[in-house]
Amino acid sequence: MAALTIRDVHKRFGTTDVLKGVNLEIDSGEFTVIVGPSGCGKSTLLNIIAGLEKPSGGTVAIGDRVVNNVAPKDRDIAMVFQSYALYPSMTVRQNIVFGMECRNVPKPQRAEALARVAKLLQIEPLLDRKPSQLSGGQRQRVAMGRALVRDPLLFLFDEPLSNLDAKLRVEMRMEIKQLHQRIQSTMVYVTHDQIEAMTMATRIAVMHQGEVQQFADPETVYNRPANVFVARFMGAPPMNTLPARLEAVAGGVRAIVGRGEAAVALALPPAFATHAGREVIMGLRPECIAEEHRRFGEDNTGLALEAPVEMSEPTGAETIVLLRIGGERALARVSPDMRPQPGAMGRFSLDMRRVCLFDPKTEALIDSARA
Amino acid sequence: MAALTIRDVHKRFGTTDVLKGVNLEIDSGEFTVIVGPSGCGKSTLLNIIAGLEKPSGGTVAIGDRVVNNVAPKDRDIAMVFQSYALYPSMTVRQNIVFGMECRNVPKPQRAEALARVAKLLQIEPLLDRKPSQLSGGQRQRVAMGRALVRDPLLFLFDEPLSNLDAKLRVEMRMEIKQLHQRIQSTMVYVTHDQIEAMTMATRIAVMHQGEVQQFADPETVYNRPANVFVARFMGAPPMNTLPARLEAVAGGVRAIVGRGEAAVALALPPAFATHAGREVIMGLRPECIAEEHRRFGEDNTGLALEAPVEMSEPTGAETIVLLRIGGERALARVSPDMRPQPGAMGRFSLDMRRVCLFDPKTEALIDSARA
Amino acid sequence: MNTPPISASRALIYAIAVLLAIAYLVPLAVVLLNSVRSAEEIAQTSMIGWPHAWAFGNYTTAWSDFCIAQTCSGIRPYMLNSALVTVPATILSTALGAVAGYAISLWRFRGHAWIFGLVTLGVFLPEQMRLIPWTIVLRDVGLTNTLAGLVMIHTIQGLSFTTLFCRNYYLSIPQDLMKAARIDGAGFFRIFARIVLPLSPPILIVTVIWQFTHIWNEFLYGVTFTTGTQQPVTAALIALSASVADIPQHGVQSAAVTIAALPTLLVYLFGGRYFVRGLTAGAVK
Amino acid sequence: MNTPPISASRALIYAIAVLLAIAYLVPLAVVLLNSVRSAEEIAQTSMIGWPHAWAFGNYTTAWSDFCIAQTCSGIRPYMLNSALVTVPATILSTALGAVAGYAISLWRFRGHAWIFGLVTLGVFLPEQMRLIPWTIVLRDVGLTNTLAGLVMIHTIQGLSFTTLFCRNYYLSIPQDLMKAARIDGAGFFRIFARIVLPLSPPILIVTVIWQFTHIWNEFLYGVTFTTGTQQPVTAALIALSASVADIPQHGVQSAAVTIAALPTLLVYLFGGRYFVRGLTAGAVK
Repeated sequence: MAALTIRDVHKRFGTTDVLKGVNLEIDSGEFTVIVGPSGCGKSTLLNIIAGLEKPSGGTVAIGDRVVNNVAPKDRDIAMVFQSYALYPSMTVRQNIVFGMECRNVPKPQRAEALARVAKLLQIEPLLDRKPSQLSGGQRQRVAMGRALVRDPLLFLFDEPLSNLDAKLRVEMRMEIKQLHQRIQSTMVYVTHDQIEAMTMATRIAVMHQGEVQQFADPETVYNRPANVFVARFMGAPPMNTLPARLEAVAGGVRAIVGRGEAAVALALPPAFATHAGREVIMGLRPECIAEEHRRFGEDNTGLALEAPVEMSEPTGAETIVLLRIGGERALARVSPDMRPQPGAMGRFSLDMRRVCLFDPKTEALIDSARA
Repeated sequence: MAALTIRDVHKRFGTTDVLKGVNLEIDSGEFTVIVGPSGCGKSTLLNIIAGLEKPSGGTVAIGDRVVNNVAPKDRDIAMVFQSYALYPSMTVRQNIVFGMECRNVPKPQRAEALARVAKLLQIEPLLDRKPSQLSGGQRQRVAMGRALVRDPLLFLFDEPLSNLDAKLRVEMRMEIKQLHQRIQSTMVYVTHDQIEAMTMATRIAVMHQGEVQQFADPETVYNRPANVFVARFMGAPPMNTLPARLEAVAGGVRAIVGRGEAAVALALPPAFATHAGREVIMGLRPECIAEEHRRFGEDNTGLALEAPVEMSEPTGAETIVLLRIGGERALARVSPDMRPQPGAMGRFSLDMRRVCLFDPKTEALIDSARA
Repeated sequence: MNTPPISASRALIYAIAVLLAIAYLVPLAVVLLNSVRSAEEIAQTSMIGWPHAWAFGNYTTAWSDFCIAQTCSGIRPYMLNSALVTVPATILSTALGAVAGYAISLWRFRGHAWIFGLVTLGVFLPEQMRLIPWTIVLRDVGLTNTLAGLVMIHTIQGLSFTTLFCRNYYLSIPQDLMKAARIDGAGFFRIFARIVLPLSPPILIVTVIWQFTHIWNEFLYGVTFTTGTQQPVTAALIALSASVADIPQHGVQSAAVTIAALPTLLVYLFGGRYFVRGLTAGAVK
Repeated sequence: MNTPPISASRALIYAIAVLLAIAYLVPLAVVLLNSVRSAEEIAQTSMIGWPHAWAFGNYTTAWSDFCIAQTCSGIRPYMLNSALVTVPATILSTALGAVAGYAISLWRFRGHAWIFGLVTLGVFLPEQMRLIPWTIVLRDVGLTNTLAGLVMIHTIQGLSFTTLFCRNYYLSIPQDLMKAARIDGAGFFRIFARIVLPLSPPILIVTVIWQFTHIWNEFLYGVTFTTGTQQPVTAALIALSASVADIPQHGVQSAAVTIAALPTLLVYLFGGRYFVRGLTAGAVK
């Protein structure tokens, strides 16, 4: 059953089109992450779902009910805000039960729900503190508690982890994911962090300039990005995108990157033979360019390549290498043992199984080897 | 020659000891990164070097001159601030030459220095703009320009990249590093980001609770961390630290992690044989725990281990796996192809060449295989 | 900053400091000293000087014996009048201003900018322009020459400041809090009572101090709309000045002024810090 | 927020809005309407009413013909006096307050908290308490009954507000800017002139508007320290009230009040927005 249906939603502020016809159908129990750079309209979309803003056009339905004219409190939703939005003068306990108080839930039921949530989130020792006495992570947890104390049709999250430091963010990410696995509620989660999207979502909606670019499961988004924007937005460092020409050769097809003497020919998997002769943008993720002798997966030894190195950056766990393929810049992630010197030639191994091809004009995905 | 000598510097605010006797000797031309969590005293130390705060004890010498009683403007330093601290009402041009104006540098010289810096940083098109008309990255660049326009004995950087978004931070990091390679000035750079420290520094000073924990080159800090704090602070995800007992066996030594039935024995390189019989904390980086059959470096196939998986988090480029070794939690970084299911047993390969041993009481480094 | 500023700068800073000290401390000192000098001593020497004999009797005279316009009960009854006007007017104007500021800043109803524009008009309109309208209003509601009439005037006049203060302060309450409360199902008054009001002490202290000080010190309305025993103390002091015009009684006059100023001075001593702090405070830490 | 608030709340919000509108618009309307009604008309009907015949003559009479205390030149010369007091006092008090606020907020010299405490005293001290000291000062410096004397009084009295405003505003200038400037080698005045002052227009507008309005509308000092042709317009209006006590001339009086209020009304119309905005503005975007 669709838990949330968004049909052709538009939003216009003054002369700016913030949302240009968004369509999403989200199933019950899904964990949908809406991800995109700042200004892509993702928070506006969430506010429209919550009823905190009105769409300029289109409909929003929660369950079977169109809610365009329903007040936020009657939409049967709960929301976690980026700023946490805890009521500063209330204790944690009061924060959590405030919604039930407004809805005149009987006291014994309030206490029961509070106890359940406090146990679930392990915030029992914090119940009598004020928000100002909590750390960032604890506030985040209380904000979750305020949402979880009800049993709504829909949980909305507006970048709930972006005010936490890096290490805490990783922990809370895991916890929210485990929480979803336990309670199996429908969740819509907005973030600008592609790692959060990749690790938490059952489906990811990538937004850009007020439009949904791709709406698919994480593996598809990462390995078969719908267009160059998605390819470069998801993953860090971003996917290398090299202009190339496909050329049929005996027994297969190869991609020519660069022109004249600098040109490099890279053998592609046979499946790409159908595109021979086309100009394309070839996408190759940095982790698909590794040191010589790296084995990708069980049996793949990779395609050998010698290329000039421009810079290498050792991070400890690995070394990021900036190299040139046919004159085009590309990033590689190699073993930390390897420290190629700027100016020298380096020897690399390429995982061509994971190449993506994009149309140079529309920037849309043409084909990717790993279907 | 020592460009900066810090001897036994203390700082006390009220009853709080912020710095508890810091000693650093920095050579001319070095790029020193002072790294540590917030509140470790690193910014206070930088302010003391700049003369913006007075130490409660100890001396600061720039070049051969003790500068404890010298005003900031007479210390021959330039500083880049986290907030950029651009003068909001001045154009970029005026911002850059303001220091020379205050020092009554003749106009032709000002213009010359401005032109040099604008070219170096490629900010010529921005010279007539106000800071409010610049993007974050451009402001950062102008702040650099204001420092670079002089030729001081010492450049000070106070978390200059922490207000930039992730992608820009990576770019600027490379640029600053290249800049240092070109101008070869002495730079002291404060950050809380261990990746910046690893990639930029010639030497890293890791600070914690007002004390320098380790002062060494990046490779040493990463591979031979002085203590458990440094081991876990440098690197993300942090180094796994497992309590273990070393046991002599025929032909070498092994580490026993866990007790009773869950205990796991891991063969260590022969060099550790001298520590047989000791209780230790064994440190093993997440990238040293990979999927079965991974080859570490040229010839090392790693130590095989079967371990229960608690959770796995696919990031696209790799999968982070939470597993248990002898009952202790540990993180592994495995190929993105691998998605071990929670609850199942996974097969891993361990790079035991890079194990570190710490004393369980003092938490100081005892030994590391790779000297 | 901990390091010494450049010495020329430092000299200048202290020059400014001393100037300010003189401007604000000397007048206070003159009045306080004169309040304990006898009329003869002031007449013989000058208005500025250290008391030869401490004439504390000036205070008892001013408080309960002195004659003001045929009534010889000192300024005591007028102090009570001032309190009876100031306290209710302060409370009412603050309470209404808080609600108005809350509605304007956080609810953004249609026309909120216009309403707020009208409210700020009250900050600029000269008191004299309002005398005639108030005369009419007081006559029509039958409150001429009553303390209740003054309470009404000060409450409504004060609304412009209290609304302005509260509105500016409430602007710093994040809209996310309002959104969360709306999703939780709270309405206008519940949000005010449970979320906004508990955040308000810093600004309520500012408005209470401001209103108390201004209403207490105000005298134009007092002089214009009340006579005789209905006057607040500031108006009575003017009548006192008139009474002593023939025989200068600077000592008693200074003592009366000091007594009249005492409530606001106490407010300053105990509340001044909170006033300044509240002016720059944001609602949420 | 874009969605409609709950309807009961909405009704209440508009009730508050209408109350405020009445409180601030009605007095203005009464005065404006009376200023174009003839004395006879007002006497025959009431003080509230639409003019039957537009008596614009009230304005010319009030401006240049009416007799105030034996001088029959209308309020024109007094308007000029007010301008000659208000403009210099506004400029001086703002300039000094800016420097003082800068020193207190950004240089944190030893004792800055004490100095600032003294400055805020000026916000609380009743005007009446300052009358005697100012009498002495004016006599000693020979400025009794001069406009220059009023300028001096208003400049020094105004310093407490201007310093308070500027100090609070400058607090939002980040210390990093000061640090950068000190490393660049700039001193007290260069930092003020080149960095702080260019950031100040929002707060300078606030202080100028505040000072102009308050000095223009002030009358106690005007009545006390000046007489006859040296009086500012607010003091003259009181004399006017006295002149017309026998034959009520409400029309002319209303016209005179309107003219006297015109400068502050214009400031409100053109500057009110900036005033409110500047009050909540931070120095650096």
